[in-house]
Amino acid sequence: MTLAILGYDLINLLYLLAAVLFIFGLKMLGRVETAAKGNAVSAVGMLLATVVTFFFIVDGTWWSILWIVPALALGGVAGTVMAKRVEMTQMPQMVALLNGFGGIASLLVAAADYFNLYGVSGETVRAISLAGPTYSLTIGLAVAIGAITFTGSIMAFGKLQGVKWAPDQPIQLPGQKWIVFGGLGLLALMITFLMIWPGGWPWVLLMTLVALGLGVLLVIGIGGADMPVVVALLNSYSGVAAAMAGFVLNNYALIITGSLVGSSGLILTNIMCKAMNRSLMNVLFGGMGAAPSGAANASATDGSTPQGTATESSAEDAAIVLEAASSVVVVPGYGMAVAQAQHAVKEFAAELENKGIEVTYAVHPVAGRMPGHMNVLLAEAGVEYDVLLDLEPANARLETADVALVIGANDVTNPAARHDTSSPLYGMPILNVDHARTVFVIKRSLNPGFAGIQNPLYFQDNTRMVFGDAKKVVTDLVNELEQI
Amino acid sequence: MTLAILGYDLINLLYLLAAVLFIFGLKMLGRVETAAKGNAVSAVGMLLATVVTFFFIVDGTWWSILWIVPALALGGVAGTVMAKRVEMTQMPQMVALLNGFGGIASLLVAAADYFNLYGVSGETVRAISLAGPTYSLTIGLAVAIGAITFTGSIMAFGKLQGVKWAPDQPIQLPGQKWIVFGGLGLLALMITFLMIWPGGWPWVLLMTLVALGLGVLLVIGIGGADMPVVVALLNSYSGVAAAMAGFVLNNYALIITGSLVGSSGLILTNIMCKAMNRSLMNVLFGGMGAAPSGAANASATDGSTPQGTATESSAEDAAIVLEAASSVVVVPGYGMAVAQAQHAVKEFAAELENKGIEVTYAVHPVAGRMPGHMNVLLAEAGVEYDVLLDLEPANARLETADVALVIGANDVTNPAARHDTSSPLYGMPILNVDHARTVFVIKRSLNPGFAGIQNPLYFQDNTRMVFGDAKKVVTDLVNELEQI
Amino acid sequence: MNITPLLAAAPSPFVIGIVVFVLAVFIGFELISKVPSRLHTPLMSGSNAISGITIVGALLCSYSGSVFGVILAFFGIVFATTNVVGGYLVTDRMLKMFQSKDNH
Amino acid sequence: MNITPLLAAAPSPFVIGIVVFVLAVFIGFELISKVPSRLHTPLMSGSNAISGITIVGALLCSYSGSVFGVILAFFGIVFATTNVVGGYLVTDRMLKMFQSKDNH
Ligand SMILES: NC(=O)c1ccc[n+]([C@@H]2O[C@H](COP(=O)([O-])OP(=O)(O)OC[C@H]3O[C@@H](n4cnc5c(N)ncnc54)[C@H](OP(=O)(O)O)[C@@H]3O)[C@@H](O)[C@H]2O)c1
Ligand SMILES: NC(=O)c1ccc[n+]([C@@H]2O[C@H](COP(=O)([O-])OP(=O)(O)OC[C@H]3O[C@@H](n4cnc5c(N)ncnc54)[C@H](OP(=O)(O)O)[C@@H]3O)[C@@H](O)[C@H]2O)c1
Repeated sequence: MTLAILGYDLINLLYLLAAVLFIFGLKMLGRVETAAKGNAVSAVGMLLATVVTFFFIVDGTWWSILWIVPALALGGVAGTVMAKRVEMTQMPQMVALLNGFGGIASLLVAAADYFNLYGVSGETVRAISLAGPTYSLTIGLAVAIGAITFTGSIMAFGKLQGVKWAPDQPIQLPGQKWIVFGGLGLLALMITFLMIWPGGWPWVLLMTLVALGLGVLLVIGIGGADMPVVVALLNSYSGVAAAMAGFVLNNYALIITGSLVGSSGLILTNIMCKAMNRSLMNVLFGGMGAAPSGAANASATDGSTPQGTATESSAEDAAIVLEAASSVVVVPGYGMAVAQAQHAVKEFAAELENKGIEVTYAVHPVAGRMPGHMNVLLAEAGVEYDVLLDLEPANARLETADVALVIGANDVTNPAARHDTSSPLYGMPILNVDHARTVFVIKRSLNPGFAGIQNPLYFQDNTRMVFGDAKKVVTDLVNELEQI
Repeated sequence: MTLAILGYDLINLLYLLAAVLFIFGLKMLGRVETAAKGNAVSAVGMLLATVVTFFFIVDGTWWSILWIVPALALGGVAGTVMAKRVEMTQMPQMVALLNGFGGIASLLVAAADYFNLYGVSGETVRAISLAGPTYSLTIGLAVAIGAITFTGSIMAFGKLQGVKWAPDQPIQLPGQKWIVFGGLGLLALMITFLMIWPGGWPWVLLMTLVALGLGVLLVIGIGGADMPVVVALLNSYSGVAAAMAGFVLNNYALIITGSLVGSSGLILTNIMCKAMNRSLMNVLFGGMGAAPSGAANASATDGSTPQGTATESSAEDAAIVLEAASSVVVVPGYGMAVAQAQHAVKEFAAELENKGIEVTYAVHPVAGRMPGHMNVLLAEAGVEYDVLLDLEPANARLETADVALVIGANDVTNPAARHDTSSPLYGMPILNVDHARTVFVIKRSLNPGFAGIQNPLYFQDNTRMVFGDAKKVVTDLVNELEQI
Repeated sequence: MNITPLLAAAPSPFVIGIVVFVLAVFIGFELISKVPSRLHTPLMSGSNAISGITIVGALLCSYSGSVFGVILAFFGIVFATTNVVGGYLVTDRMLKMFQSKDNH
Repeated sequence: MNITPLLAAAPSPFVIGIVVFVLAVFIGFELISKVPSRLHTPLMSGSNAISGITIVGALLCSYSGSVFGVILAFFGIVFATTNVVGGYLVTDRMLKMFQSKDNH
């Protein structure tokens, strides 16, 4: 007895150590210099928690390795293969998928504990009743949140990946809001039933089904481009689901770590929303309501019809102006990612640098379709970290730049965000490319970007449009520069 | 039984609520705009925790109000009287005294629980043994830390108050370091004894005595001017003592709150050390070791002999120069506090403002002898909050100021801190008064300040010394200005 | 097929205490950062008042047990209450000084 | 003169769980602030890996009880392990991209 208690004590102290490693890991992940190390620190914590638990289990029931080890191996191989195979540009959907797995795992843990308890004794109901109503409550919450996280993440994965069962456009059923609230109410009701009749296992299955459906419904109504924020939020949910599973098992490792992820994920969601100038509520309630949801309603929006005339130019002319400049700021956007133009851009910059021209990159926090999208792509192409400028230094640089070269960016350069209170972008901090001496914009047409509104930048006197696919135009520029 | 458990559950949830209020309160205390509210929030938390406990106790044993209520009343009256009577300039010693009370309270709690347990049963030793060695461990820690906090704080109080049994100078016994380490070792030994023989109550009393002595010894070796940092550190200790008492009683309110204070107090100590350019270690080990400990060894220090000649001036001449200025920066220091010149300074500033001259105050973080010393004094005299400049804005202002008027400040204006690597002040951020067009310094002599080193500022071409008591000189200035 | 050991797998109160202690220590560390120097003294005094939480412990020890224990607890209540009441009032007085003049 | 009620005054495991939960929530809130945008995706992915802690729960459910329960736990382990392993590796890959070129 004494020894057993010491055993639990020791295990829990090691769990606490793991939690402390997670705390340090998360903190270090928030700073560029320490991020990679932070990830390693948190991985060590996870290894510790897993190994401790494994030996605890196997020590008691050695035969359980017969199925535990294969399960671990299966998951380990699957995880490794997925992580190695995925392309850099598919990171967001990968995170979404893995997050979904975390959600369903918490669901399974809660259900497994319930049915284990159920299966143990002839006097089933009494056994579960003994655990008290809080047991049923946390079973219900873990199952519901886990299931919502699972299908929600899978939908987000689908939309980011562009598969056909998950259309990019938001799909709103008639009265969707009420269906969602109805579903949540139903879940609450079923959890209450379970608390009153803890032996009613069919409720657990039914609850799972309803929550799975709700997860789909919550995310299907949101546009594909909002998915990064949705994934961040679902990540927070998966933490809460793990914490609830921790309540079910009375396990502090799960409770502490789950709530850490739950709250820090919420903060991260908030930070990401702010960078996109949207409110957390807007996202929390599943994107239902006000804001225009992405490109779908682009043509319907007022601002989408061109105002004034844009001046067209060619790669040849652009090359001449660029060659004469002494400081060039490249402003990449979603179009560069679509065209996979990052390598061409790197070549282009090298060409200019050979000629003694200073090239920097102005990276807007929400350029592209995921946070850090441009950083990842440019890093992949081998662009040095120190020429990537964040919003503020980039704007300082743009004030004195000779040429701003906008490559497939649109919303993040829209000057209407600064002064036009009627613009949906109003208030979002933007890159002031219009302050550069000359602006070249590479895109295929005058069509709007993600927000679905026209960009007055294109009709300014000092702006020249170079129409075409980003990769093609930049390659042309490189050729022209070589010839000069 | 069920009801009783619900009772403990409810109480613990209310304790948790109190802890949350403390967390918010502490956070709000760190910002000027919210500080007063934060103090109120945390007071509400304390009221909640106390009232809940009171009713829990009285509900079980109503007759205990016969001594509980008088005790509460006594403490309440004493606290109120002390808080109302104390003068603003005596705040630091007041905090030290109260902190000592907190320390002895935790000591008494641990001892009371021990002797309660002891007194309950005939089979004393068995009763205490049952509680396990961790019980004895935490009893020992609570008693030791509580006692050190108590006498340490009382010594700090004495030094700050200037009473004769606590001399301002650091008193170092021969081999003091070893006595201290020996004392700590002795304490550890006695705690171990108690863990092995939990019934050995004499150890508890002996331990108390040794720890009380150690508290005196730790603080007596530190100079009076270092006391604010010592009090901050002892405050952190008193939190840890409360947490240890929490372990003794298995009470989460005490554990959470105590460790909150313990760790946040340590951070605050660290911040204060940084502002004074000293290392935490230097303070943690009781000020033993390297740094010169205050004014005591002033005359012994190399730099204390004047270099070059200082130019003397009079209040009359100073008034003429001041009258011709358009921007004057007042730099208050410890001398202003000693002379109680803050009201005269306020009058002086009003006089200048009447003449259309802009007056601001440059407040160094460690000017005076406690953090915020100058702010408290000037606020008392009615100086508006927005003309008090922190280090950085003050230095920006000094660059363009016509006159810098240094009133009883010394170390915080020493330009040697910027470039003389051999100076004990080297590296401390200072107020660059020497960058002002003209500098007037009001002090009684060329004697050094707290750090015991000479100030090259006084021998600069643009510096004029006005010798005399700060209050008298400033009053003279007011009179001169009225006559102009 | 015995589930009880797992359900009963609660650590001892002491270890739970350590878990709670460590978590609260982290909160304390994160809470305070970049406090302007003029708030150092009020912050110190305010958190000193909070450390008076030991008043709860003193109350809990005061109602039964040995006579000597209750006497100790009596003085514990007196000192802790002085700390709490004095601490909050003094902090409040200090902070009032920093407020705009209309409040005077 | 009965001391037992006080010594036994431990709250239920559920309430202890709530205490621990609330404290950890505060740590999570304080931990993340002002993350540069280029770290948003790695941070999301890294904390997603941490939420795979549910692997511990899956292991604890997997060794006894009902057959159905153990089957559920089996899949729980598979999914949680995929989350953990995939999550840490993906995060590491992303972060490697930001490092200076000598590491390539
Ligand atoms: N980063 C995030 O986390 C995130 C997440 C969700 C939403 N968003 C939103 O996404 C937007 C990002 O702004 P952004 O400026 O990067 O992109 P954007 O405003 O969406 O504009 C991208 C532009 O690229 C052009 N383009 C598309 N394919 C191209 C190709 N192959 N070659 C050249 N050009 C091409 C498009 O114009 P043409 O059709 O004329 O070529 C389009 O106007 C913001 O509104 C942001 O709020 C960002
Ligand atoms: N603020 C804190 O929390 C704190 C805590 C501990 C230590 N310290 C240390 O204290 C020092 C504070 O710097 P400080 O510049 O404010 O003070 P200081 O360097 O100690 O200098 C004070 C000066 O005031 C003069 N003085 C004394 N009584 C006077 C009177 N009645 N009238 C006019 N002048 C008088 C003294 O010169 P005469 O004798 O020539 O008049 C002395 O040189 C720093 O070294 C700091 O590290 C501060």
